[in-house]
Amino acid sequence: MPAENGNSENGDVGREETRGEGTVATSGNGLVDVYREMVMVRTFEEACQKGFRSGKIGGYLHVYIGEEAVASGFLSAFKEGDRVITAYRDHPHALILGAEPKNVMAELYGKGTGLVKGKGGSMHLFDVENGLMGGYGIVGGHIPLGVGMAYAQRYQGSDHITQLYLGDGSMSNGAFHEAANLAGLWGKEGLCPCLFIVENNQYGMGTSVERTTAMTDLAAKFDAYGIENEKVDGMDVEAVMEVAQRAADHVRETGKPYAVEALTYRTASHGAADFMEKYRTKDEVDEWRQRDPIGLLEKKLLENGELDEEKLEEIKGETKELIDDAVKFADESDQPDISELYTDVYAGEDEYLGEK
Amino acid sequence: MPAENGNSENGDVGREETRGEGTVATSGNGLVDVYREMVMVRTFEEACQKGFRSGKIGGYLHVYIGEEAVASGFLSAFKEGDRVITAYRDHPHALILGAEPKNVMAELYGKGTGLVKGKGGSMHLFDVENGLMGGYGIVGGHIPLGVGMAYAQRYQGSDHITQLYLGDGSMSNGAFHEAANLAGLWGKEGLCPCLFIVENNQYGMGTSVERTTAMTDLAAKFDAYGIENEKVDGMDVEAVMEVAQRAADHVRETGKPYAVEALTYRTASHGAADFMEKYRTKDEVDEWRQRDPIGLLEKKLLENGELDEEKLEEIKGETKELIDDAVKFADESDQPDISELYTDVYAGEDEYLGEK
Amino acid sequence: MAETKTYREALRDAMVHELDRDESVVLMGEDIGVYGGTHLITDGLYDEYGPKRIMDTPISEGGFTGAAIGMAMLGMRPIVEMMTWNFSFLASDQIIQNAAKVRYFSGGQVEVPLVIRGPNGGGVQLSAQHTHSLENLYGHFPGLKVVSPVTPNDAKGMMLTAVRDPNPVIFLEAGALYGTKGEVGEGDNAVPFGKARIAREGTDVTLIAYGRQVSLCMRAADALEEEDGVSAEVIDLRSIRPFDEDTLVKSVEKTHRAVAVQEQWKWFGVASEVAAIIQEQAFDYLDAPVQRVSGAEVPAPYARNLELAAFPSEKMVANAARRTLYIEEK
Amino acid sequence: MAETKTYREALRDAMVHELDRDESVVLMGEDIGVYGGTHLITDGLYDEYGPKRIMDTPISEGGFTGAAIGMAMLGMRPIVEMMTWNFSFLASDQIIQNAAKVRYFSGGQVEVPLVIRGPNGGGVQLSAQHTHSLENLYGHFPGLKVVSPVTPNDAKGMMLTAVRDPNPVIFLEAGALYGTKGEVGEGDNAVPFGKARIAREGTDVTLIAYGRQVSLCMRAADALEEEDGVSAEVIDLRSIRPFDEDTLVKSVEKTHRAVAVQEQWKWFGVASEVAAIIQEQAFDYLDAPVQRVSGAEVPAPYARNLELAAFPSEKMVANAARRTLYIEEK
Ligand SMILES: Cc1ncc(C[n+]2csc(CCOP(=O)(O)OP(=O)(O)O)c2C)c(N)n1
Ligand SMILES: Cc1ncc(C[n+]2csc(CCOP(=O)(O)OP(=O)(O)O)c2C)c(N)n1
Ligand SMILES: [Mg+2]
Ligand SMILES: [Mg+2]
Repeated sequence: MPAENGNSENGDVGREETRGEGTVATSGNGLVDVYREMVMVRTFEEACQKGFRSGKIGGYLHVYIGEEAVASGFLSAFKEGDRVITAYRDHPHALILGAEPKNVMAELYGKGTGLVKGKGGSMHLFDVENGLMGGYGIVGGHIPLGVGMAYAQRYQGSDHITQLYLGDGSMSNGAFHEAANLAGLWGKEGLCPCLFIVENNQYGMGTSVERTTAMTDLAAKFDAYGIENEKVDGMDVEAVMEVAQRAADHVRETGKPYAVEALTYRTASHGAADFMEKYRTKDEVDEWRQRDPIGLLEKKLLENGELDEEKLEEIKGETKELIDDAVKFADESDQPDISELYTDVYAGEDEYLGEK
Repeated sequence: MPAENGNSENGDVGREETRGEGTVATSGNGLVDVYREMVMVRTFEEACQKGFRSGKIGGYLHVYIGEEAVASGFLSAFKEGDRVITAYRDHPHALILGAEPKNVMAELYGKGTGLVKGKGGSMHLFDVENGLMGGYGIVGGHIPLGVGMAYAQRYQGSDHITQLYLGDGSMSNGAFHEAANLAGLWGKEGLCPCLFIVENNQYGMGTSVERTTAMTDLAAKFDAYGIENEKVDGMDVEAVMEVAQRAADHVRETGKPYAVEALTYRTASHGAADFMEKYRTKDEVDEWRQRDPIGLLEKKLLENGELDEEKLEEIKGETKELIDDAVKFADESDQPDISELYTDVYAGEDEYLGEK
Repeated sequence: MAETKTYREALRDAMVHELDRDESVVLMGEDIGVYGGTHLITDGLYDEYGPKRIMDTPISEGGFTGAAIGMAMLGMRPIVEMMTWNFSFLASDQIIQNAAKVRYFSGGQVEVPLVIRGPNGGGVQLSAQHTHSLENLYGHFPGLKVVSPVTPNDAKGMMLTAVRDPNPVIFLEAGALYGTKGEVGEGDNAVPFGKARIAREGTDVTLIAYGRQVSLCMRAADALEEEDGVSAEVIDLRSIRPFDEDTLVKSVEKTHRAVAVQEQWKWFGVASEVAAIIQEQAFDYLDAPVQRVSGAEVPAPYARNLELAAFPSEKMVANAARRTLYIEEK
Repeated sequence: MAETKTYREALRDAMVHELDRDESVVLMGEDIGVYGGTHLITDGLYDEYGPKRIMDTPISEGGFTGAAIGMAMLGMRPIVEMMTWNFSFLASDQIIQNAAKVRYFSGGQVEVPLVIRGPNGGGVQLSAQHTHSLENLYGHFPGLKVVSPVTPNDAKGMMLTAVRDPNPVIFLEAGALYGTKGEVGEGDNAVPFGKARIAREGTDVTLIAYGRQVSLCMRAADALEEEDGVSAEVIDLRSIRPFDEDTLVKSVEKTHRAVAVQEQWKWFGVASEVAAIIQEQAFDYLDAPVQRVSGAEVPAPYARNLELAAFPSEKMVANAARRTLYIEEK
């Protein structure tokens, strides 16, 4: 079985222990590096919005603006061989795990140099070599997959874990219920090292959590499956990193699932095409902007002296350059060759079963 | 809209206030009447088992033996205009609500005189006139329907409620999760008078609750939806009647859902065709037989003098006769006319769209 | 009287008409209320009719579709928005096992006056999970009615019919065409189910489609006329179940040749059914095999060039017609 | 070497063969372990292979099918039992949206070596919710393979092939035939997908079916021979996707007549596809329209007499053949 399938034993695919070598933004785990990473994600997302508005990016586009501390914080606990799975708001996960911004951007531009050859677009980033088992477009639909992956990790005798990201809105869906129940059950035997990470940005499209369920404590919903859980302030990346490390260690050690609800906020619109935001007030958004995770971290780093204005400008400059390059690369890349239409439908001898 | 559709205003279909007039077993609500009812159900179920073994009954057959106190207890709180919906273990609900045993038996025998004209069989009893909105064969699949019915009851301005029966096994299913969440949500506005009744007979086919979920407190699972809940000893019909009345009143008054987990036990096999019972010991079954709900009630009635041996024999005799008649009626009835194959596919002008 | 309206407005008009006419009509779905509807079809209705009639639901397609079935069984007439039909697999158990069958297995004791509507088909780079044409899937099941209007007039008229039908109706909208305009009859212009529409008369070959592919066929017909002097008749099926066999057969008796076009995949699709029916009922009239034009046998790709290549094109349709006429393809 | 075995034993043999051969193979499903399997196919395996490989699941078809997809994406080879295919609507989102497509939308980065198996079709009075033939439904989607063996030998041989296939395989068993016997090749008798089986040779008309209807066609062929002196060829499709067009077309080039038989409903079914293919590829050979025989357009009824009338009968098949031969129906 080819290594690219992530099917090699124990998921070992020969990468170095550090994440994302080679991208300027992800070369370490100190707070300044995390800051750099979050700025990189933000800059990337803003470039996406521009690309969408100018018609370079098609389909649906969902950005992570405002929520950066969640993915950044949790992925600080990622170890080689671990797996990550998420929904369609998946750019940060790909980038932080080490995908090159230019390949991610090329994917969004629908180019052959894209992360998945231009076949999936924004919602379907995969980078199996770096641990990303995909972005998925059906709300809740990826949750069972992640639970199964966690089972496989133990079945195959590894001590890897799966980080499974899900939205507040997805928790109304039956797929969440069934999968969480399986995770709890398999966890009893130490066979489900799955870390559930609820990206509670308080809305599923335009529907607030309060209008979605009569019981709004999302962490506590995991009680129904015998899964231990807690909450964290998803705007405070240090807090997220602390719980992430602790939770990941616990899951790795016990083979039992664990859930963390990270309270966060999407300051961008749900999808890039949404212009009206009748469902929330400008005031509410502004209020949350005060707690912007990048702003909070920046303030802290400036205060404690880890950063100064100069260094800050340097980081922003480097990041901008990186993303500008990515955009340029994406723009200049070719569309996939038309023959790609017919590849990857099936694995094995016949990739395509049909007339061309 | 025809009255038979249960679609007439407020569900008033012109029945008298008492349940099940005309069947010997269901003419009142005193404990002796409840006893009579439970004996009738048991006798009916035993006759079904015989009918199945002799090949008169086909398809799947699921009997309620051991669980009689649950349906009997809860349906004692049924009021005219209320609705009842359940899964495939539905004979007692039909009988207690007032369907004639002979029509129920004829349904099981696949006859044109059956409760649903021989079209549905054991799993699909309907008696809309008496409030029974069906038995359903897909585990969990009826739960959303019941929640919707409860909404309709309030939307249409009535104070009726829906009794929604579900099995322990069905709670693993996404349909349960989604529907319970809707019920909790709509209940916030007083728009979902749905009484959830968990018939926890401790197994879904051969899988015990412990092997189904890491969190085995089934009542508490409703916490995740903001639905108040409690448990009751499902073998003690008096206890069930007490909670049933209280819960039904509460639901009726508030328009909010409520859930009761009734702990019970199926002493019969899951389906009539199951002969091996590897999943449980004979000892376990025997132990639960000690707490047979009919036995318990009989003992109490004999002790407190409401019944004596003579009266007891009389009840059993009358019941036997009733069920014998039902079997005879079923046996002697004709199969549905072949033209029935093509009716009831569609409502309205064309009942059937196809070649014959 | 008729007015020029968009497909979107036409749908909305029909729903408003029925909301006003019948108190038992309610709308349900994800983000149809406060948010205004993902496709803006229900925008403003929440303010007008309130939360009891314009019901925002959690993301639980199976749950709320099932609840709508229960409501319908008690005499309400819910119109459920499937935000896109791609999500309907999650509700397929409720639709197929309950809505379609409960009347039958209750021996006729209940009916389910329910509409489930939403955009069907692809074309805007939504890629594999968000691009499906499900007319054959739902069209297979007795107990359901399935329609697929393409003109704004039919969108309105068939929606009126759908809401009044005492059966569950799968209403497949041409999502890519919400913004297109057409003449729409005013007031109560209900369009019956089970009648195909002859979108263009012709004598040499019959092009058969529904939904967005009807426009494709119209363009192909123009090309055939201009480039080959061929007169193509275009039939818009509109109604998938019940299905209008007669209009098809009559047309082929006249033209002797047919091309069936669909966006969906070839195997077990509507075009296969069209071919089967025509060969069965117009066997002696056929001068060439019925040709089928379908989407490529791949999950929908994202990249624009691949997506375009994955769907039927005007050229493919025109060439299929040429094959039936034994003239050279272009 | 061959032994006489039941369909049930043949399936079990294949799974045991693969469990022994490959550690990454696991079985999952409701009550397949401690309970012994509703259809007794997996009886005893729990004791032999233990709970990590023979996994009893809660009643959550979507959840455990999805989990199996995740396992497969990491290199395990799960065989999921769908207790009956009737419950698979609940898993259809996982099957269609994830299993079938994830390889494509990941740009080929993963594969999904997964088998989903269970009984398909009706015939034992299980009524509307428990009687479906879903070969057209799953057969429509690129990314899936779909097979429907009817002989015990094919049941085993195709199961071996299914487990080894790096793609998701929908394995539709002839549930009503679990107890029927036949010769089964010993050891590794893998049967390839995509090849139809000529179940009976003949010269006058081709009867095409799969699953339980193959037996029906065999009996109809006998009747045609005896009563009409007609020699019918019977083709067992076995593989629905990929589909063997060649065998069909060759047979019709010889017989000039064809009948397609299915238990499923007519609209958009396998028989429509068969008719479409034959008229397309053997147009000049056909002496009569391809006839289709399907189930009645009703949800399956419970009563025995109604159920029998709802399914194709030997007589219907023979009469359809007679129609293709322009001889009188009986
Ligand atoms: C099953 C399904 N239903 C509906 C949608 C449309 N949809 C896309 S995103 C979304 C909101 C999801 O909210 P949440 O899970 O909170 O994630 P967020 O977008 O907030 O990150 C909806 C309803 C979908 N993709 N899948
Ligand atoms: C969705 C679905 N999966 C599986 C089945 C097969 N099945 C029928 S009954 C049953 C057990 C249900 O258990 P529970 O809900 O506890 O009800 P009980 O039979 O104990 O009354 C199963 C698995 C089914 N009918 N529907
Ligand atoms: Mg959210
Ligand atoms: Mg149970």
